[in-house]
Amino acid sequence: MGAILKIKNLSVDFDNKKIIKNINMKIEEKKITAIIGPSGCGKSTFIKSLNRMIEEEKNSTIHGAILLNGKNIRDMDKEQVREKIGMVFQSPTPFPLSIYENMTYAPVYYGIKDKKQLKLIVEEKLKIAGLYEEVKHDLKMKATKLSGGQQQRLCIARALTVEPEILLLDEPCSALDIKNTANIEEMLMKLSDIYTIIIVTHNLSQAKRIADYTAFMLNGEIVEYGKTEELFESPKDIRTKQYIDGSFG
Amino acid sequence: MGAILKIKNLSVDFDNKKIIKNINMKIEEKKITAIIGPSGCGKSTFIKSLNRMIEEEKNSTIHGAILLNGKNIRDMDKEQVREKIGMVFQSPTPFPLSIYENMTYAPVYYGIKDKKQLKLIVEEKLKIAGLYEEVKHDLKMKATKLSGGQQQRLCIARALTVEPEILLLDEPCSALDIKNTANIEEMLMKLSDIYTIIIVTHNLSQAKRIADYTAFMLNGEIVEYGKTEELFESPKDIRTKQYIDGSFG
Amino acid sequence: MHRKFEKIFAIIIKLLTFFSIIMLSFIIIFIIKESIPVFKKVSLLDFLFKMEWNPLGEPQSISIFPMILASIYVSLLAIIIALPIGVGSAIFLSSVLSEKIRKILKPAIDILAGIPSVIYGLIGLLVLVKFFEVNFDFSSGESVLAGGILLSIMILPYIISTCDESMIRISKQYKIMSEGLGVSKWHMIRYLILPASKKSIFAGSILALGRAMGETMAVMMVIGNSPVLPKLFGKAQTISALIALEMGGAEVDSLHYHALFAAGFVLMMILFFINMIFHYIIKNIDL
Amino acid sequence: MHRKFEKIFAIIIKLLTFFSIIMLSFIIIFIIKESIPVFKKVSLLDFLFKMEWNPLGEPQSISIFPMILASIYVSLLAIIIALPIGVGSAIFLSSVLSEKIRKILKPAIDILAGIPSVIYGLIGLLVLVKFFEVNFDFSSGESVLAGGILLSIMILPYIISTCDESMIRISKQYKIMSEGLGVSKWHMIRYLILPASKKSIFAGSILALGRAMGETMAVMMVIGNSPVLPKLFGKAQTISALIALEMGGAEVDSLHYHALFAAGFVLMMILFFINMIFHYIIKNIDL
Amino acid sequence: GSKVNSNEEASNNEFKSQILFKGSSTLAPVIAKISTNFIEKYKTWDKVDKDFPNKSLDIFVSAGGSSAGVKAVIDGSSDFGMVSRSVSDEEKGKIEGYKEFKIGLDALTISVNPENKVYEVKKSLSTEEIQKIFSGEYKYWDELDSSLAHEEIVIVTRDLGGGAHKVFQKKVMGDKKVREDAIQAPSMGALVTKIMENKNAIGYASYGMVNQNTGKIIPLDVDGVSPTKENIISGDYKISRPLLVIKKGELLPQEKAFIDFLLSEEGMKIVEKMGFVPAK
Ligand SMILES: Nc1ncnc2c1ncn2[C@@H]1O[C@H](COP(=O)(O)OP(=O)(O)OP(=O)(O)O)[C@@H](O)[C@H]1O
Ligand SMILES: Nc1ncnc2c1ncn2[C@@H]1O[C@H](COP(=O)(O)OP(=O)(O)OP(=O)(O)O)[C@@H](O)[C@H]1O
Ligand SMILES: [Mg+2]
Ligand SMILES: [Mg+2]
Ligand SMILES: O=P([O-])([O-])[O-]
Repeated sequence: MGAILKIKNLSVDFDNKKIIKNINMKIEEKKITAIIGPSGCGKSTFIKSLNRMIEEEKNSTIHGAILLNGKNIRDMDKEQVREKIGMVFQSPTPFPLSIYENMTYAPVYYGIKDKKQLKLIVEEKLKIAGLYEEVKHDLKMKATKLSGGQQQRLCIARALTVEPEILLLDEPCSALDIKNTANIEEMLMKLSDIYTIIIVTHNLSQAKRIADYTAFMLNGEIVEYGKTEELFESPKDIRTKQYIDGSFG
Repeated sequence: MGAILKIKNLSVDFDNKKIIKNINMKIEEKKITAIIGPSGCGKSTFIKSLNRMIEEEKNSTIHGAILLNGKNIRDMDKEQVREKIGMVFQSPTPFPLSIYENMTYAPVYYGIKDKKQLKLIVEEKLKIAGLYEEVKHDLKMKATKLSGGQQQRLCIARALTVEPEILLLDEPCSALDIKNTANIEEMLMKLSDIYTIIIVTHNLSQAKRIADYTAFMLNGEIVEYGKTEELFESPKDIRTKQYIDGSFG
Repeated sequence: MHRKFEKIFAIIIKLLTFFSIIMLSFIIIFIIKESIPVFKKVSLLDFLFKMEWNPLGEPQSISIFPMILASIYVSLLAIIIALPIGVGSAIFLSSVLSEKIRKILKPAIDILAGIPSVIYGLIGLLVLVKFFEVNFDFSSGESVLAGGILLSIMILPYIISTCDESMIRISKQYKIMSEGLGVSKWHMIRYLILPASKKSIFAGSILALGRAMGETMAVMMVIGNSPVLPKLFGKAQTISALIALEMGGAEVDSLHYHALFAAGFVLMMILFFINMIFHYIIKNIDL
Repeated sequence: MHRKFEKIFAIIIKLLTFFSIIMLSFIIIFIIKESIPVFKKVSLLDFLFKMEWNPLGEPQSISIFPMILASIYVSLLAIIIALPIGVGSAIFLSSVLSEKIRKILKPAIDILAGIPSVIYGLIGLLVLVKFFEVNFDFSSGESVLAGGILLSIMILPYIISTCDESMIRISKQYKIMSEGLGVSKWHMIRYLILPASKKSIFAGSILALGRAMGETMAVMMVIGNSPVLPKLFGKAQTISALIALEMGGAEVDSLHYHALFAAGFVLMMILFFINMIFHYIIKNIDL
Repeated sequence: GSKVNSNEEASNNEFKSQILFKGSSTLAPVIAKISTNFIEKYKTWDKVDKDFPNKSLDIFVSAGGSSAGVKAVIDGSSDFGMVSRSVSDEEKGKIEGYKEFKIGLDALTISVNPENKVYEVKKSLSTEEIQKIFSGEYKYWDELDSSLAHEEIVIVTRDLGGGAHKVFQKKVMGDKKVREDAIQAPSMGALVTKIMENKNAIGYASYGMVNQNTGKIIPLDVDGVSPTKENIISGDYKISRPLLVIKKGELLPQEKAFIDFLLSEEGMKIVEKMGFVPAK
């Protein structure tokens, strides 16, 4: 396989403050790539650039190119880009609708009308995200009433309903307990047979467990990027080593 | 020392669905108590009961008593309860104001008018939460523009401005990287000289690292509660053991 | 101490509210007080449900059933016309147009609220009524329909203003999530913004309904002011037109005068009940 | 396919918007068209800035400077009075009152919007004007002040409705966080809800301003209708009162008639500019 | 309380600089306009007459209907009453030293749209025909005269409680009622506009409005008498009412000065301009 996504000289400014600084990177197809790095270093900004979500921030300016299968995403329809590159945001924000409506929101758009089919999708994706058992009797409840972790799982399930080629996950397990985290990780590893996955995580052991490739980001730059084992076991950059060794417990 | 908080027969229902089931518990003064348990088991609901926040959910009914220094918190002023028992919510939600205004929001209420003094407080608490260096030049920026982890640290700093006796923290490190997590943990251990701290976490090693006492919650019940080492090393209940052993990595 | 300031602030807010409640009560009480003499002569039921209005005739008859129907008919018609147009325009303004064009178009729409009703009435008379006469061969174009159409234009800015502002807020909050799902703007509008703006749409409709029921001059000029049972293509007379038309000539403190106030009181009550029903509906829709 | 439905939906929304823009343009064009003949006889500057209005005199003079000032004066006065009361009441309704009482009080306030202006005018005449005459020894109570006060009551529901709904939304979103800090309701109102509702308050004010400028009948009855420079305690005449008062008597297609439309056009432009300024201010406040 | 007393005393002894008018809403704008001119011309009383003190000139006009005007004069709450109908003997009996000044006449013409050929076919309508038209007995124009088109007659009236309609009711309709679905125009201007805009409309336009819109609306004769100034003043044309200013007791000198101005040529010109037939 090869690189499904090529990032060339990507820079992002907010109000002329450089947040992402000239990143060059290739993302391998059907692999899991983890982005690690301290809070505020630009991880979210970076992955938001990958499906052009960053353009919605009004004070941003973007330079460089991102090629999806060799095609610049800037030359594509925004919607098309996002259909192909799905995303789960860092802060889980369900729509102020019922759980069911949250789940059918995208499928209805993609042309699925049949009630039975919709129900199947809702069920399937909620099961993958490990939420189905908890909410199967409350599908009509407002999604905003769910617990923090439940909301996060709902958002993951919602992103899966789009059936994207690439899935961007911004700290998808931050509000989850071990069991659910394990569920999600298992799911991601299964999904990587079909999808390309990019995951932002502050949990190094998570990156170790599931990622094929890992990138370490610091102050808007990719300090080091490579196979996960190599990066964790023999980091080439002193800063990477320091960051990993800061780890404990 | 003794128990600063006594929880007697606490039950919470949402729309007649039992979420918290008859909890009895004593919280030790100037110690860190961790609440662990799977997602959706009622952890947030439980700690929201401790400072009467749960009463703001309209579909809730609450039974039982919570005694703060022997006094039923139901007989106290809500505001007074919350002045004494501060809280950091699971989803970090800064007010749609500037960072500075977020930080001075409570101090202004508690009577601090002097600009210099306010500035000192803002600086001090932001430093404790490890956010000061990152935002010191952008104190007038809208807080909603901060990164996920920055928002979480801001909310912790904001809770500290109240100077409560008891601090309730609902997964305060969920969006934080290792370094910042370490910072916060260090801070909490220091604070436990003065404050009583109750922390909800899905990170077992975090509980092990910092908590004096740990309670394991399942389906709205406290399955086991005791010294942290005892609970982790020789759990009495089979379910506790299963939950802990589910741990990995 | 800061808490002292807070007390003062609380007192000010309470005072201001007290003020508006005082005004409200005062106006309601005034209208009720001026209405009461009528009900010493005519029973409330007769006043409400009989057909004839002839306060100066011998024997006097004062009943406003046709006007009640006409008021409700014309206003609801106006709402039915204005609601889709208003909500549609609000959607377009808030979610489709660029900020730049929006900033010009919005104030332009807002001025619709500021055009004096005489001018609306005149336009209605010269254009709308004429149009019906010429194109539909009405003997005279004054009709409930003309009133409804004219009113719908007049209440448009109230609906648009109330919806647009909250739609912008909702769109700001959820747009990113929705776009992250690769869904089009139109889908977001239909499945997210519209359902989430229900409350604002209702609030706008209620405000507009009040405006429609209270409006006088413009309606008066295009509806014919005949106190007969209203038909869509027929003439009618609304309560507010009745009041405006006859208040000038009614002798102060005469039965006629009091009857006009009583008509105003009835209008108030109708509005109150319709609002209550609206509030009830919205409460039950939004579970 | 669903996308087809979506296309239809988009077309409907666009059509509806198109409708309202057509209506808007039509009305504006109509007014402009009817105004133009005036400016063939009188220069725009003379029309705007000279003092005398005497369209039937010999020589004719048609200038509306005093009315322009009066319109602005009375409406701004009304806003100045109504804004604090309205915002205060909205705060009270949304953040202090229990849901139950709110559900009764809100529809009651909304009916204020539905009371016909004649009745407001009459109350103004019988109560407000009388009050000034008796208590302040005015030779006659008809005055800008009376007009401003009366108008402020009439526009109150527009301000309250627009603010209240968005305050409830904001309070819902942040109340829990605020309460978690042990802060009182009043502190939250002052330091969180008020600053976050700025936009709604502005939107409400603009709507109310439009209503105030366009209102005719009620103002006409209490302001004295003297085409002199307005003073707070003196008589004055607003543009809309001028139009309503003279439109009935003006010969169609006479200069007088066109001059009245031109006055309406000026009113529209004033409103437009004030709205633009408002929008500009709100844009720059909310950084 | 004491303030009111001192005020009353003052008005008894001192020069009364205010004049109050109350009554007919038809007449109110006329008196208001004339008083505005009067005030503009003189500003203070001493300019009217050297014997008067240097006090500001205040003339207040408030509308409330003719009957309210009579009532105000009876109970003394107003200096003058404005009445746009004849004052009954019973009312006169209640006013000591009754005085009345006829300012002018308000006449109503039965007018139609120029496109309506009725004025060619029937130059004059009889009272009975007018009754039949307005009461709805004739529904179509061809019922009035078979040569006319078979088109619905559109009746336009003023509000049925108002002064104008009262005159029409009394002088033409008698006991008969105007048909219910007649259009009630909110102002005389609207009534005239309607006649101008609708070719089947008929209504009672005021004399003044007809003169302003010659050619755009056509007044018909009534019982063979055409609505000319002479016929109206002489009383031959019957659909008219007097415009009166009434007073209880003797006039004060300053009041007389204003009434003189009212009845002067300048005053009469304004009466005519406002659409009425001046008394002189
Ligand atoms: N307002 C509410 N109405 C109805 N059900 C609710 C409400 N709030 C919470 N619940 C339900 O109560 C249960 C417990 O919620 P709670 O937020 O306490 O869980 P939690 O232990 O904090 O979970 P997590 O770790 O995911 O945050 C969940 O099943 C949730 O769906
Ligand atoms: N819209 C914006 N305007 C201005 N500054 C912004 C904006 N969004 C983000 N920033 C700033 O850009 C920097 C990077 O933000 P980003 O959200 O990418 O960090 P992150 O790596 O995802 O951090 P975390 O792990 O805390 O989520 C932060 O300092 C943040 O304050
Ligand atoms: Mg982030
Ligand atoms: Mg929780
Ligand atoms: O007020 P009137 O002229 O109709 O008596």
